[in-house]
Amino acid sequence: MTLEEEIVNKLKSQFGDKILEAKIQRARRIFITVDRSIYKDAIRFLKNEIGVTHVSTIAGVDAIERFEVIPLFSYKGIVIALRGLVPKESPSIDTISDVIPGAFFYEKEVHEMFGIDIKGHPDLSHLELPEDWPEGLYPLRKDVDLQELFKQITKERD
Amino acid sequence: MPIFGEALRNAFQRRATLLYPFERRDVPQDYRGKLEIDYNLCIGCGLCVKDCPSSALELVQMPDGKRKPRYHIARCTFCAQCAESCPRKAIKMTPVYELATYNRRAEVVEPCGTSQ
Amino acid sequence: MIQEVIDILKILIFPGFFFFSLLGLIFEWIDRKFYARLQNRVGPLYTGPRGFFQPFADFVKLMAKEDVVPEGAEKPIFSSIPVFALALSLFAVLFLPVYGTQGILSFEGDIIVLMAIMTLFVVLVFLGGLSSASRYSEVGAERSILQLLGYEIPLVASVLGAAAITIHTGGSLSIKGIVEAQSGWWSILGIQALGFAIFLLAAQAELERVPFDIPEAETEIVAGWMTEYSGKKLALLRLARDIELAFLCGLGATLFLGGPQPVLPGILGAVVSTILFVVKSVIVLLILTAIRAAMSRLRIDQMVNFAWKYLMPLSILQLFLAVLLPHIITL
Amino acid sequence: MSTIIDIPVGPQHPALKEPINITCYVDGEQVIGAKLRLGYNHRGIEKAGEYQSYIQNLYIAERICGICGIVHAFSLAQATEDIIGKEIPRRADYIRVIGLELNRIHSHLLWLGVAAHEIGFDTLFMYVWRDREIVMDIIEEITGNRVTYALITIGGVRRDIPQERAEKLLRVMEALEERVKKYRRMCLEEKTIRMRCDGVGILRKEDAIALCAVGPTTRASGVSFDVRADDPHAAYDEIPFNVVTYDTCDVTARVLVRIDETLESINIIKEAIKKMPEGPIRVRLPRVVPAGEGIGRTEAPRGEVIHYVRANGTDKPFRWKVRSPTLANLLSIPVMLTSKGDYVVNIADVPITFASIDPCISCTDRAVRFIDVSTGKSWVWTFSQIKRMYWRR
Repeated sequence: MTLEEEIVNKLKSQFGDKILEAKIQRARRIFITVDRSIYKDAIRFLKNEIGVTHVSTIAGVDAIERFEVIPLFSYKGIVIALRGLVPKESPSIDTISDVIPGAFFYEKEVHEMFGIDIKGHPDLSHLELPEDWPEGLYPLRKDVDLQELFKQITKERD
Repeated sequence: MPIFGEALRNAFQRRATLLYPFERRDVPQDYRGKLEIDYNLCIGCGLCVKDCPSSALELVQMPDGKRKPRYHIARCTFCAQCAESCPRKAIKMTPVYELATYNRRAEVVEPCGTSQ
Repeated sequence: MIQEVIDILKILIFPGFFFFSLLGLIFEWIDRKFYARLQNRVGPLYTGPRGFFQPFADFVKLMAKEDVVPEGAEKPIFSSIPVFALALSLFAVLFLPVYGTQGILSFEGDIIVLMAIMTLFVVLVFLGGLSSASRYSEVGAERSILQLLGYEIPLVASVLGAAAITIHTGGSLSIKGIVEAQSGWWSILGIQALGFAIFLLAAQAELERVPFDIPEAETEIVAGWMTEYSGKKLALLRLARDIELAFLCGLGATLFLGGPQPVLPGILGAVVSTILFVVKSVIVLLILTAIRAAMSRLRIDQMVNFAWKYLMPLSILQLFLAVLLPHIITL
Repeated sequence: MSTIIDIPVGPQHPALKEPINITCYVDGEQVIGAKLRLGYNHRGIEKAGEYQSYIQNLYIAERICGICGIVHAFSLAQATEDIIGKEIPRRADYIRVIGLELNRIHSHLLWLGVAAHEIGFDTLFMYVWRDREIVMDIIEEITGNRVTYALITIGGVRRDIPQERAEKLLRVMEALEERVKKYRRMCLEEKTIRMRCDGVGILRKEDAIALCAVGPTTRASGVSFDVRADDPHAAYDEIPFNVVTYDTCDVTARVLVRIDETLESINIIKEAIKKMPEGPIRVRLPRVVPAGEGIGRTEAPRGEVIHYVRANGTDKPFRWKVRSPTLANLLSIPVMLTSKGDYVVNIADVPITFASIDPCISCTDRAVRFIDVSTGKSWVWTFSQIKRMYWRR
């Protein structure tokens, strides 16, 4: 059994049907979809039981019908993408920066770009956007059009 | 202090500085410089315009009804994707790299040569 | 009457203010050019033959630039510092012998006055930095004083070591005495090598050049105490710096390399002596530039540490040597 | 009595030619804390990428970073190829490796020069940059441009390396190896360099792991983390090389890691030229990428680069996420810049410490801080306020 399969099996036996989907795309690439309720537990499990310490980044995706928060973990060369599903009605997810401190900036970025509330994050101020950025305008959301974004920023400034 | 020896040796070497506007270095053979569009070969398919990452190429209507790309030098990033995308190989990269100009109009290359 | 006019001309033109201003700018050019050559670059190139007029051009350009005084600055102090700095450095050069054994100003104990002037430079730097109301300037000012604590005593000791060779000619604390004492024997560098080395390092610190450019460390605190100076003020400050450079090179040449020894009598002799003086100063300058090229900037704590741990004992050692060795040789 | 003053370093500062602001809280000469502010250079590339085709994005990706552009193009191409699920020709893999390693050599030499400048050693800076030109020239010859290579395309590479160029490349590498060895000796033996680098900017191993540092920064703290070795992509699985680690955790270790890596890269290039198979250099892939997701990852000169691409069956990516190594390393900056117990950080150490992670803010992502001296109030001027001021004048 390869290491990839082992990781998937361990997660499945721990969380059962809360793991919505697990796919090994190719060697060293694992995509796992989990329910929001076990998102943080799964990451804690990854850290304590398997030994994952490195988070490469957290990719936020606005998948029209829902948000996805995808931390990409790196473990012995394997990229583990652990997708947490976030419904649009209540965009919030637990912080993981207390489990893996390296996720601090990435969570801030997800927050300011998608407006997903990161519960328990110590500092959700702007990371990259300027101070006078319009409140409630989250640039990477799909319903924010590029032209509209441009108009709104310039309007705000004049 | 190994740097002392090195420094003294360098003091008597030829300078490494290239006095640019007065001395020029040859550019290599396949250098990606200013685009050259052969408007006789061009069929106006617009693939180059579609692939250009910086909108340096723009399709314009010619008097004879054909569409040909107009080339904005100042926007060009010299990636040569258009040269690659062109099905008729009408676009070539030339080794011309001194493209700064005082004249804004000089940075736009209008399509021509379609009447032939 | 004629004597007075000659004296005034001496102070104003040669070998006084004008000569040394010119020398300072030329020295800056030599410094930049040689530094560039050591780095395999060309340095100033286009202004004049081989960029010779670059320092002049820089001066003229800065004079024409807008002069900004920060809002929070102590204006009177801030504005007067460049003038004082220039005045002080021009005053200092009057002590240097250029074509004879003595400068325009010469009296017993003038070396002590020179030491005091060199310390005053740092006081000006400190005041200039502190009155700028900028954090960078403030840090730079603090650093300059800290640095002074490090190099001042070795500097004084090395100068006193140079004065010690006058013991067998009767003992003197004047530049005139030192130059005259060096006329007979050229072995001075043998005994004085250590003192000369210490003097060079201390001069480097006084001039705030690598490795001791700590008060104006570009990559750390922008331009240190000079950060807020601009326009005319900066031009004057830079001119003062250049004259100070020429002054310290000249002082090194005078104290340790024999200075302008009167080899021939008359006008011709004066010309030869002047050339001798300039050549010797340039030698000192080239050594200073080479030091600048071969080292990286130290940290302030390392600098002070280095000065007290090594420079200080060495300077005292060389003082002993300078006092004792002539006796041993002549025994 | 001691007062704590804050010294702003950046976004306009001669030591930091990067648009980032570090506010250092200083007590005398000692730094007791540091705060970072990013975003002076946010260009919205990720959003722009959603409106452009994959091919166009390739060139935008290359312009994410002017120094290590090729790694971003590579990562995007790799992610896209993963989604399509098609292998690329082996020769293309080798040419990609050569491109990536040339990029690494030039970036590391550039960094060494900058580091020398930060500690006031301009002579070394000039020498290193002079010799970096050798690499730039050979890059120009191979790819057609000095900085943006436009070498990598989705499905392979755009230019072949013919025999005579490969031979020339080998010759250049020989000459360069000698130079780099000389610089290694200089950095080890020059007393003043060692004085400024030893024991400065300490990042302990456990901190490096916890803060997810990448690249030379983490390898200088004794963590063996190199994407080329762990997750072999392109032709790295066939080329033997060492992962350079040092465990003194300070700036010296980072200098040595980078110099040794440069030497290692020279060896990789030599090996790659030797092993390079004949064959095509690219496969034509469709413009429309099927729905799916892919991850592109490579070791940039500064550390791990990761691109996440989501495709939705059109010729434009649905989501393109880029993480450049500097963002991962920035978190360790406040740790390195905080005096703690015996570990003292001086103001003089700030530039070299910050430079030691090889920051590249343009990869990573506007405001000016003003202080009214009469009231001691400080505020940040926003773009709109500055614009208004401008119009009033």
